[in-house]
Amino acid sequence: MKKEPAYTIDELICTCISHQIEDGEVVAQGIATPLVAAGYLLAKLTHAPNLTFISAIGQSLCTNWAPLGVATIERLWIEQGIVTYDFVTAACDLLPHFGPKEFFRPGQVDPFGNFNNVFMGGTYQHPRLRLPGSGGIADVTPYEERVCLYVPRHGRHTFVESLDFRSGLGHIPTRQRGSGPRYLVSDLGQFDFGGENGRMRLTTLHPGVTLSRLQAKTGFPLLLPDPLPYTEPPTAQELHLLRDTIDPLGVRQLETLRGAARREKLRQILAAEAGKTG
Amino acid sequence: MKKEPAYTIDELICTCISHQIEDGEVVAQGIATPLVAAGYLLAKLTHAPNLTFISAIGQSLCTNWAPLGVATIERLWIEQGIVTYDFVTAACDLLPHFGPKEFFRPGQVDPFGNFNNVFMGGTYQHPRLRLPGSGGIADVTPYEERVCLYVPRHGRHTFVESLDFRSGLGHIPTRQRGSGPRYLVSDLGQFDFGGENGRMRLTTLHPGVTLSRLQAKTGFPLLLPDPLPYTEPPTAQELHLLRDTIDPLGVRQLETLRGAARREKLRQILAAEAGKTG
Amino acid sequence: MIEKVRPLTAVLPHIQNGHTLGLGGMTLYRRPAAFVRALIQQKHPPQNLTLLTFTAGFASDLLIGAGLVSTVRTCYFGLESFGLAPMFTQKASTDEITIIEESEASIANGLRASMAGIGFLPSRAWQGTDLFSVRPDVQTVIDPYSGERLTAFPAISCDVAVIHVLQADRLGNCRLGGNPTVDEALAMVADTTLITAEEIVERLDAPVDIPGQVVTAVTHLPNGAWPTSCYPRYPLDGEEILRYVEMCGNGRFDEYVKRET
Amino acid sequence: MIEKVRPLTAVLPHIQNGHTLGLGGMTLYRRPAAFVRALIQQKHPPQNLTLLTFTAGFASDLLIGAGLVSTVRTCYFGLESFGLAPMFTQKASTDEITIIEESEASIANGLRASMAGIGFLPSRAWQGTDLFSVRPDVQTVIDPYSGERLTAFPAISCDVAVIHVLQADRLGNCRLGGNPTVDEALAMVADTTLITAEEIVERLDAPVDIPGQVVTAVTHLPNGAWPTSCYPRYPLDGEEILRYVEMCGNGRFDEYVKRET
Repeated sequence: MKKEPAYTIDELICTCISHQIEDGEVVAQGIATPLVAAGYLLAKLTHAPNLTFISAIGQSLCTNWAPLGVATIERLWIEQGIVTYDFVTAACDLLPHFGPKEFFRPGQVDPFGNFNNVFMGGTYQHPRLRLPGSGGIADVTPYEERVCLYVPRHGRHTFVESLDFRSGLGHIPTRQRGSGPRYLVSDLGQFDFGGENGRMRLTTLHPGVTLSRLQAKTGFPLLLPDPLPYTEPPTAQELHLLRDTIDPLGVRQLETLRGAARREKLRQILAAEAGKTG
Repeated sequence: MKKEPAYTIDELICTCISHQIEDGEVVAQGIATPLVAAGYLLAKLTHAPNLTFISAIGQSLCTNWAPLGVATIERLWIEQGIVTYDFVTAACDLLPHFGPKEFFRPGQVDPFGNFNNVFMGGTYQHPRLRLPGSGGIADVTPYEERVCLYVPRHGRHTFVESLDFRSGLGHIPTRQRGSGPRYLVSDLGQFDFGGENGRMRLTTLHPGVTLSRLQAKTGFPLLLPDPLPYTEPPTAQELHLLRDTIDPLGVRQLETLRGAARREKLRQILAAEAGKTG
Repeated sequence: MIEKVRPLTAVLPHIQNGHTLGLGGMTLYRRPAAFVRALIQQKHPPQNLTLLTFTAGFASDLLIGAGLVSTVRTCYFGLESFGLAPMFTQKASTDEITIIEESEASIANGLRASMAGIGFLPSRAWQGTDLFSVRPDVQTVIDPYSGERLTAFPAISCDVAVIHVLQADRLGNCRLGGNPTVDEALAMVADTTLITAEEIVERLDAPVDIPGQVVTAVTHLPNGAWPTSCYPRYPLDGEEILRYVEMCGNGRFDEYVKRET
Repeated sequence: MIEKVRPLTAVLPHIQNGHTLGLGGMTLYRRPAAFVRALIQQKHPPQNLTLLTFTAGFASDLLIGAGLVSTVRTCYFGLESFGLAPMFTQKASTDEITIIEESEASIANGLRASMAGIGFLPSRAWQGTDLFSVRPDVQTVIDPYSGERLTAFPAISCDVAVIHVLQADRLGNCRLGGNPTVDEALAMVADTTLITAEEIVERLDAPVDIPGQVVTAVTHLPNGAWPTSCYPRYPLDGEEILRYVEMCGNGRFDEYVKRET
C-alpha cells in the first residue's frame, strides 16, 4: 500500500522560499510565479509580518494580501496595493531604489548563477526554443544584492555548464555592483553560491532525493557538503497555511505540472474561481 | 476735468497676451503671474476655447477654469486639473514633451531676448539685488519654440544692453534648438524679435505712449516700424470678461502695483476672498 | 470641444504597412484584442508591422499568427500560467520575424527618453549581460561624476499606439481602471494614439490617466479586451485562452481567428 | 506593525549640524512651517544646514532669518504675489549664505537620478545659459546616438526631509491632499524622512502618495503648515504672510519669530 505523502514538492519549494525571507524586507515577484507568491505569503503569515510586495501585475506596493488565483490574480494585486505606479516609474525609479529581494525562474542556469530566459539551443536567430524573454532580469541582476533562483523541475536542460545566452548576471569577476544569486531551490534540493568564485554548492538535499539522481539531473559537477543534510520538511502549520489560507485552489502547482496535466489543473482553478465570483 | 480711462494698463497687457494665443494650444504659467493667467483665460473665453493650461501650482493639465484669486489660487488649479502630475514628472517629462507656449517676466532682458531672473547689479556672490531664481526658465528656453515675455513696468533697469546673468536663452547664434522669444509686451508697447540676428523691434506703441518716453525707458536703441502703429485697445467684451468674469478681484493688478499700494491691494483681495469662503 | 469619438472603420486605416504599432496593456490584461481581431480581419491588413509592447501576450500572438508582424519589440512574450505564446514561439525560430530584444528597463527608459524628447537615458540595467550582443545598436555612456559605465537606452518612437481603456470621454480623456502598465507613456510618445473604450461618457472628472490632449481618436468597443481582462469590469477568460492555446497546438490558428468574426 | 508615530521632541534631534535638510511643499503651500518654528526655537538649533527645497518660500525664509542655513539649493526663493522673501533677499548679497543655483530640471532630474541610484540624468535644460558658470560642478554628456551635448544633472542626496501632509497613518503612509510638488521623490531619496501630519489615522486606504516604507517617523501637527496652506483643509493665510513681510521690512524678524512660540 502506497504511503500518502505528507506534503507535495510545490509545498516544499514554497516553504524553502518562505524561509529565505526576512521580516521588513521588500520583495518583488514576476509574472506567473505562484510558487514565489505562495512562499512570500507564507513568510508574511509566519515570521515576516512586515513584508512589502512589489507585484509585476498592477505595479503596486502591497502590505496586505489575499489568496492566490489565476483569473482573479490581477484583481487581488490591484486591490491590495497601497500605492500603484505606472511601469515606467516602476522600472526606472522604484526597482533600482528598493532593490527588492526577488526569486527568478531561469530557463538555464550555469554553475556560477548566471542564467538565461531568452532562448535555448540553436542560435539567437534560429533558436531551438525561444523563451518569453528577460523581462526585468537583465535590468536588476547587474545591481541587486538579494537575487534568488528557483527551478520547479530540476534537469540537465536547466542546469548547464555553459549558457546559450546570459540574460541574468551571476557571479562573474567583471561584475561592478550587486551580487550574483545568493540561493537556489529546486525540486531536488537547496543550493548556495559559496564555492570558489561564487560556484553553486548543494546545501541540503530534499527528503527522498538521492545524490546520484541529483547529479544525473545536473549538467555540471556539484560542490557537496559533508555530511549531507536534508531539507527540513514543511511543518503542519505551514502546510495548513498554504493549503487552506494562502492557496486553497492550488495555483502554486501550475509551476510543477506540465502539458495536459497543467491545463487540466488550470481548468479546475478557473472553474472554482468562476463559481466563487459568479 | 480728467477723463476717466476706458481701461487700465493691466487690462491692456492681458488683452495683448490673449491675442498671442491660438486655439488648441497648450500654455504654461509660472508662479505669481496673474496677468498671464488672466490673458490665457481671456483667450479661452473668446477665440481659444480648446486651450489647455499647465499650471505651476498643482502641476495639472486643465481645460476648465475658474476666476483668479490669491489665497484661493491653489484650490482653483488643483480642482480644475483633469490630471495632476508630481513636479518631477512635470519637469523631466511633460514640459519637454508638450513644449508649451509660456509667458515669462524677465528681471532683465537684452536686445536679443536673452533674459535674467537670478540677480541684478554687483556680482553673483555679492549682488545688488538677488532675484527669486530661474525656476524653469533656464530649462525650457533652450528648446521651446514659443517663448514670450511680458514686462509690467517698462524701465531701463529691465531693458538692458547687457545682462548681469543669462538664465533665459534668447536669440543667440550658438542656440541648438527651439527659438528665442517670439514676442514681448510691456506697459508701453508690443515687440517682436524680427530684427537682424533676432533683435527686438517695436511693433506697436500702446495708446498714449510717446516714442521718446519709450526710448528713454529702454536701455538700448529700439528698432522701429514706419509708420508707427498703435496697439488696439481692449474691446468692451474683453473688458467685461476680465473685470466681471475672469478676475473680479483685480488680482492681475498685483503685477503692476508696487510697495504699499500692492500690499493694500493684496489686503483688499484677501478680505474679499475671506468673505466669500467664510 | 474637439470631438474625438470615431467608429472602428474610421480608425483602422491609421495603421499602415511598415508602421511601428504599440499595443497597450500587459500580457493578459487590458489588451486591445477586439481592435487586433478587426485589424487582422480586414481585406488587406497592414504588413511588415513592428510590434512594440511592454509585455506581449494574447493580442500580440494573434498579430504574429496572422502574419502582420515582421519585427517584435518586447521584454516578455508569453501567456503567463497558460504557457508560451504559441504563434510567437513557432515563428521565433524562423526568419519570418526579427526580434529586437528588450527588457523592462530598455522599454521604460526608451519611452521616458522619447517623452522628454532626448536621445537616451542612462541605466545600470544590462551591464555584464549578453543583451548587448543582440542589440549592437545600444550604446554605453560614462557617468561624468563617477566614471561608471552605464547603458544608454535609446529613445523609442511609435507610429500608432492602440490602448484599451475602461472609460473615455468625448475629448479623449481616459481612465485605465487599474494596472496602468506603460500606457500613459505610450499614449504620449505615439504619433497617433487610438483608444478603444469599454464605455464612452460625455465628460470624465479628474483624475484621468491619459489626457485627451495626446489622444487622436476614441472608439467604443465594449468587451474590447476579451478574452484578456478589463479590470474591474471583467477578469481574463481563462477558458478561452486555453482554447486558443489548444487550437494553436493542433495547427488550427486560422480556424480560431476566423471563428471570431 | 511598525509603529512610526513620534512626538515632535523625539524627531527634532534628527537634524544635525551640517545636514542637508529637505523641505516639502512649494512656496506658500503645504510647507512644514510648525516644524521649522520648533526647530528654530530649540535651545541649540542645528547650524550650517544646507537647505534643499524645490521652491523656497515662507518656511525657508524663517530658517534663513534665524541663521540656521549656510547653503541654499532651490530653483525659486520668493513669496509669490507677496513679494521677495525678505530674509533671503537680505542675506543673499552677503557672505552669510552660499547659493547652489538650481532650476526645476536640475532638482527634478537630480532627485530622479538619486531614486534610481545612478549618478546623473541627461537633459536639454541649461544649454546656452550662464547657469554653468555658477555651477562649475555640473558636467555635460554627449548623446551617443545624435552627438548632441546634454546637461548631466548630478544626483541629489538629502540627509533629512521634512514633509507636511494632510493625512498619515501609523505605518507612515501619507496622503498629500493635492499639489504633490516633488515630495514623493524627496521622501524616497532622503536618508531620514520625517512627516508632520494634520491628521493621523489608524490605517489609510489606497491610494496613498508616500508609502510608509520610505518614512522614518510621523508627527501629529495640526495646522502644521500655517500660515502656508494645507489643501483642502485650509488656504494660505495671506494676512499673516503680509505681517511677516512688513515686520521683516522693519527689521523685526527676531520679534516675529519670538511671537510664534
